[in-house]
Amino acid sequence: MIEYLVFAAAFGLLLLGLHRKVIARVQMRPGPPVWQEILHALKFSFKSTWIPKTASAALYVGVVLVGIGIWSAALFIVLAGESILILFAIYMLHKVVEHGFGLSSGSPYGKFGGVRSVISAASEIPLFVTIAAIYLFTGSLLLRDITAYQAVHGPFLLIAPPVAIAMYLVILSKLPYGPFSIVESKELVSGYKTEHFGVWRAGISVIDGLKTFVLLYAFVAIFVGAVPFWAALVIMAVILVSLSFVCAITPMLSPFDSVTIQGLITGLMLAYVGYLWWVMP
Amino acid sequence: MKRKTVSLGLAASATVIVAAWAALAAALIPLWAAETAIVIAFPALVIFLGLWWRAPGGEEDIPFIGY
Amino acid sequence: MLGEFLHILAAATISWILFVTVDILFRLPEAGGVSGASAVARDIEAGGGALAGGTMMGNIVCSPDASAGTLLAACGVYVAGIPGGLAAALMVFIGNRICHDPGYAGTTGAVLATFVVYAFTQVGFAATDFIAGMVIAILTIQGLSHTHASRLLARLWRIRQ
Amino acid sequence: MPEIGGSDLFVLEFGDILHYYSPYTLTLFLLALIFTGLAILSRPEGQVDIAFGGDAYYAKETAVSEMRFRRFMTIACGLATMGAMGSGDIFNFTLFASLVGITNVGIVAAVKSRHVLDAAYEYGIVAMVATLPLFGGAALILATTGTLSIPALAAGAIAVPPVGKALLALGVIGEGMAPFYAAKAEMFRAPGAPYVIMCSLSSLLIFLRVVEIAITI
Amino acid sequence: MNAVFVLGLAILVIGVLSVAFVRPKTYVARLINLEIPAWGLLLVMLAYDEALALLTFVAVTAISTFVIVRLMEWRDASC
Amino acid sequence: MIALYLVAAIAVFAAIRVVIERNTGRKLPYANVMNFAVAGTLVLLLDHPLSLVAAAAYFVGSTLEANAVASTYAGGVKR
Amino acid sequence: MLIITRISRFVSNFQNLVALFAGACIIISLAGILSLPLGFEEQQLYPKTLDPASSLYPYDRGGVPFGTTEVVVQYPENSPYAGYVTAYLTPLSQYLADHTHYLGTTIVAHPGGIIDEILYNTRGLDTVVETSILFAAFAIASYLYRREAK
Amino acid sequence: MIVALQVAFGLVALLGAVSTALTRDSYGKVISLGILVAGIVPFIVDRGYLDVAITVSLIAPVVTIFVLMAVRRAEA
Amino acid sequence: MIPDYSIGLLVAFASAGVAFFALMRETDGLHRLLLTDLIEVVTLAFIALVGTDLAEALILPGLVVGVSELIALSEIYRVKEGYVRPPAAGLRIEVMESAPGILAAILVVYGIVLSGFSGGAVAGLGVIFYFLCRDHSERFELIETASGYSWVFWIVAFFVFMLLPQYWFFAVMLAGSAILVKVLAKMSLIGTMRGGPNA
Repeated sequence: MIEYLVFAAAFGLLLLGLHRKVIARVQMRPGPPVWQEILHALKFSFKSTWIPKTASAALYVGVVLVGIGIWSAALFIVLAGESILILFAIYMLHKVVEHGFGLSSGSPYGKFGGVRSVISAASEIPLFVTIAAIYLFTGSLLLRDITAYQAVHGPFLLIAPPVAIAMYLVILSKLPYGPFSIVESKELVSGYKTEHFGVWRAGISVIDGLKTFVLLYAFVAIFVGAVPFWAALVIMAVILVSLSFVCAITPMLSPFDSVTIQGLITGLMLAYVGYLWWVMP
Repeated sequence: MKRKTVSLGLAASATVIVAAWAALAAALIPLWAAETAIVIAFPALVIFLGLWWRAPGGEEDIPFIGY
Repeated sequence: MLGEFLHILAAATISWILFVTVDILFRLPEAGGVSGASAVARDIEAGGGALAGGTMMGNIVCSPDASAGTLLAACGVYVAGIPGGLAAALMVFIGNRICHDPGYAGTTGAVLATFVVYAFTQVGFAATDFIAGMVIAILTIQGLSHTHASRLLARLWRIRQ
Repeated sequence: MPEIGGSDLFVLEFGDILHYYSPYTLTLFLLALIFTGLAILSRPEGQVDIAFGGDAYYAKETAVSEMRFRRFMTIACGLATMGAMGSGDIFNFTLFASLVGITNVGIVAAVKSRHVLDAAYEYGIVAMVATLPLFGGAALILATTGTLSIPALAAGAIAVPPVGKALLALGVIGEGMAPFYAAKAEMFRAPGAPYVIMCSLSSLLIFLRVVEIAITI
Repeated sequence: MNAVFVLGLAILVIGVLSVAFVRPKTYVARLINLEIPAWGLLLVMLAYDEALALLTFVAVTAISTFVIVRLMEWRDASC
Repeated sequence: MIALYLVAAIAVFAAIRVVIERNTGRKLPYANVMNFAVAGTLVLLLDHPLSLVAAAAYFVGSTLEANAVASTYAGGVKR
Repeated sequence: MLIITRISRFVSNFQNLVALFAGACIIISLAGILSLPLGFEEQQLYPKTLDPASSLYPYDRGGVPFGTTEVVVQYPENSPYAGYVTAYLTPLSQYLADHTHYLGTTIVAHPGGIIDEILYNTRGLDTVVETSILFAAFAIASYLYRREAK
Repeated sequence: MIVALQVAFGLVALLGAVSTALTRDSYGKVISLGILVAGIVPFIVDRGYLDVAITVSLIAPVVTIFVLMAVRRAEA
Repeated sequence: MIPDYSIGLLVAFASAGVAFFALMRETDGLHRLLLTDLIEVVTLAFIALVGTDLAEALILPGLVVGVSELIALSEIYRVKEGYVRPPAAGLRIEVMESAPGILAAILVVYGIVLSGFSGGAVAGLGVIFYFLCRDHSERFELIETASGYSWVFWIVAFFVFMLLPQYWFFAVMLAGSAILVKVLAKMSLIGTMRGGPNA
């Protein structure tokens, strides 16, 4: 159990390091080493730690714990093949955790990061379109049923490509340096993470690692189906590299433009699901 | 927080995780119970571990408000 | 059919006489009981009517007076005989208090009308005739022509004075 | 009943109204519980503002009476959210959603800032207007199927009109403003993180729950 | 399909239209027009014999009218 | 029966007169006639002691309404 | 890109929020009209039977006081005493019921009618939530009012 | 109720509703509202809900007085 | 029944559409508040169309939700617009001196007989009407406390129903009277929230 968690966190951080490296290479920079993110996590955990004077202490500490807790739970859910609805619920609730990070310290930068994270809630809506479309095909939302369906009918990636694109975009909006990453844009210092330093920041790193791992793994499980574990890891890395390419070549959007584009994508997806619902027996 | 509290917390969370792991291996408790225990204990473990080996804490300060 | 019509017309005449008499005896045309009555009187006068008659009409609008007493007494007699009429009188009394009316025209009218209506029911009239009759009677005062009705009432008021 | 959130763990009975918890709703319930606990435990932060034209800064203080009132509203909101997570009856769910809406307004209405109050008012109008789709949807479902119980609707081969579902979803969106966060973002500028965060959490949670309901029935 | 029901729906529609497109566009006019759909709804409830709901509805409508009037009073006092 | 029809006819007539009259002060007497007619109808429709109470309540209520309208129209009590 | 920017500007102003929501509601209303006619399910919970001759009209649902009454509820096994409240009349309401014919609403509104049965017993949680809403709304109003008054 | 009476009072109620909607003067609106109520009360009585009719006809003037407060303010 | 329901639904949807259209075009705050009140009416029409006893029991919560949100929003609007000066005594007409006592007494007595929500609303209206016309110097907190306790009583009654159903009679009486007091108190408080001596 615990070994899965540690592995997932470490591998997720490694993927994030890869992400930075690929972006740097695309942009003709040398970039940091691939394990830079793991080093970061360790470095922060050695640093001196306290709680800011103005912070709302319980919330300030609590969100870190909650953040690690929900993503650990998400990992177990994916591994056990439980309902993807729970997974997506946790994904949406991550928003609230980000918000808690931003607001609890009293820092103006953190606050703006938190507010932006709230504005970008539109990015989650494509998820529900994904859910609805999958439900139309399988009649179940349990991950093991979805895997079983794919074992019979082939991967969803080929059955319903637009749905896969929707989820791809959702993952994209969660990655740093992407077009929709308005919460972490550099005019806000480090966005909602600004005031969480030391051990707290190490906790955030664990969260990020787990989150990246879980989302990519879920993508593989939902759209590719049952593959050996090593193959899943390879596919995840490939997907991540493709995401990094997108991040590297697109500009960051302004907050409300990002919301609008995500809303439009949702509308398109909704139309697609409506079409599916119409043609399905 | 005092060093002792941190050590205790670290020990407690580690114990919970190990106990859950062992009990699951011995089939004493169902999978979901072990998972719940670990989900609760793991965040505490991460934070306490960091606090346990960290450098001494600094003075309380106001947030960062600009360069 | 025709007989009922005649009954209703007769009842209308009787109620008309009854309530106009009581109202004039209780000095309704003299002054508006509330400011609203005066306002109605003013508007009727502006439309070509007489002030005293307008005042009385305003008072009828603003508070249950003898006409209302007659109507409700007829209703009371219709549903429950003499006790019904007296109950109606009580309700008119309460109505008067609610409407800030200092006088007792309505109550008196109701008590009188109870006995009148009851007496007429003994000689072949139905109480319903009086209900319809009272509505016709009030129609002639308030509903056909304000100008003429108010002048008529003013003339009657002058006789009383 | 399609088990989209996993199989039922346990059922609470209140007469005709059931409360049931599947792994999915239980997860949501626990999160609401955790954040309500955090709101009870923590004191509001002092928001740091920079005074223009210098290096000075000041921290906004939240008055004690205001803090207590908002904490009360937050707890009420948390309880309402927890209720909505488990509710097995559509009308009951809509009532919980309305309670979430009104407490959300309450959490920010105590702030003495014109800007925040403006946003709270706009949001309050939407929350109030959203009772039409909510109750209308519930009534439509009741009329066309003859029952309000979610398990009963999910079990039988009863056709729930899509309009009813759409109304329900739209109503919850209005109460919680999950996708249109513009007004809420304004509300979140208010100080008092533990309380404000509950606005966000509760609306997300009821939205997640209505998705489950709409798929199940 | 009885008369009360039809009448109620007709008055409801008239009322909704009159509130939505109120002339003259003042608060008072809108407030008074607001009563029309309320009475229409009352007739609809009457058609379904929902007497108790009807009774409560009348009382609550009066209270909400009062709430708005009170708000308008404060507004006039301060402007 | 004739009484009922007659009263109802008078109610309609009075209602029309109220609507076409333009002056507020002169509207009220017509409305008064209508109230008389409706109060009479209530009793004639349902022969029961309680309908007397209903008629009285309706009549007193509408008179109070007319009184309030007229007094407000007059500008209230002069002090 | 221009259209996106314009939409963003519209959405970002929270004054437009009500309009946005109202627009969505109009669309759903149109969808509702297009989906007509919708069938009315005859098998309803708590159906009505009207008996104009009863002194409890329109709320006479039969049954004996302190005995059971047939009430169609969703989960009869959860409310073993369903139907007791329906038949029950307090002394005052019993008196009114014996002596008058047209006070059905008043009598049944007095504790112990079918509506009380639904509101308090079988669907009691609705009432709890609903009073909580009133309570919360009132807390907001009175807090704001008293803060101003100070 | 007899059809003729239904028509008559329905007409009164509709007349009241339409004239409330179209009248521009506030006092006229309030009086028209009275016509609307006058048209509706007979329907309630006809169904046999006398207690409801009593309460409704007592509450109606209360509403009117509330409205008149606003009317008075608006014109003053 | 079937055509009835569909026609009613058509009217209700159309009304909703019209009301929302007006709301969409409206920008003024107070007008918006008035339109939300209109939308509440349309909401209730949806529920009323079901026409069973259950529908009737659902109308009552719908009503209370509407009016309570209206109260809260109107207060927020007042504070947001900064209307802080309490209004002077409003309407000065004769009936305001005579009517309230009697009418309020009738309404309150009738409300107590009715009990439950309906009774609370009717009696509350009576009390509001009384406070509106008279000077009032009662204790604000006292009424709030009474309402709070009656709320607790009602919750107790609810749990009696659920846990000890054999005492249902006691619970019915407790619930009916507690709700009465609660709604009455809340509504009458609105009447006192007009500024003035006890503000």
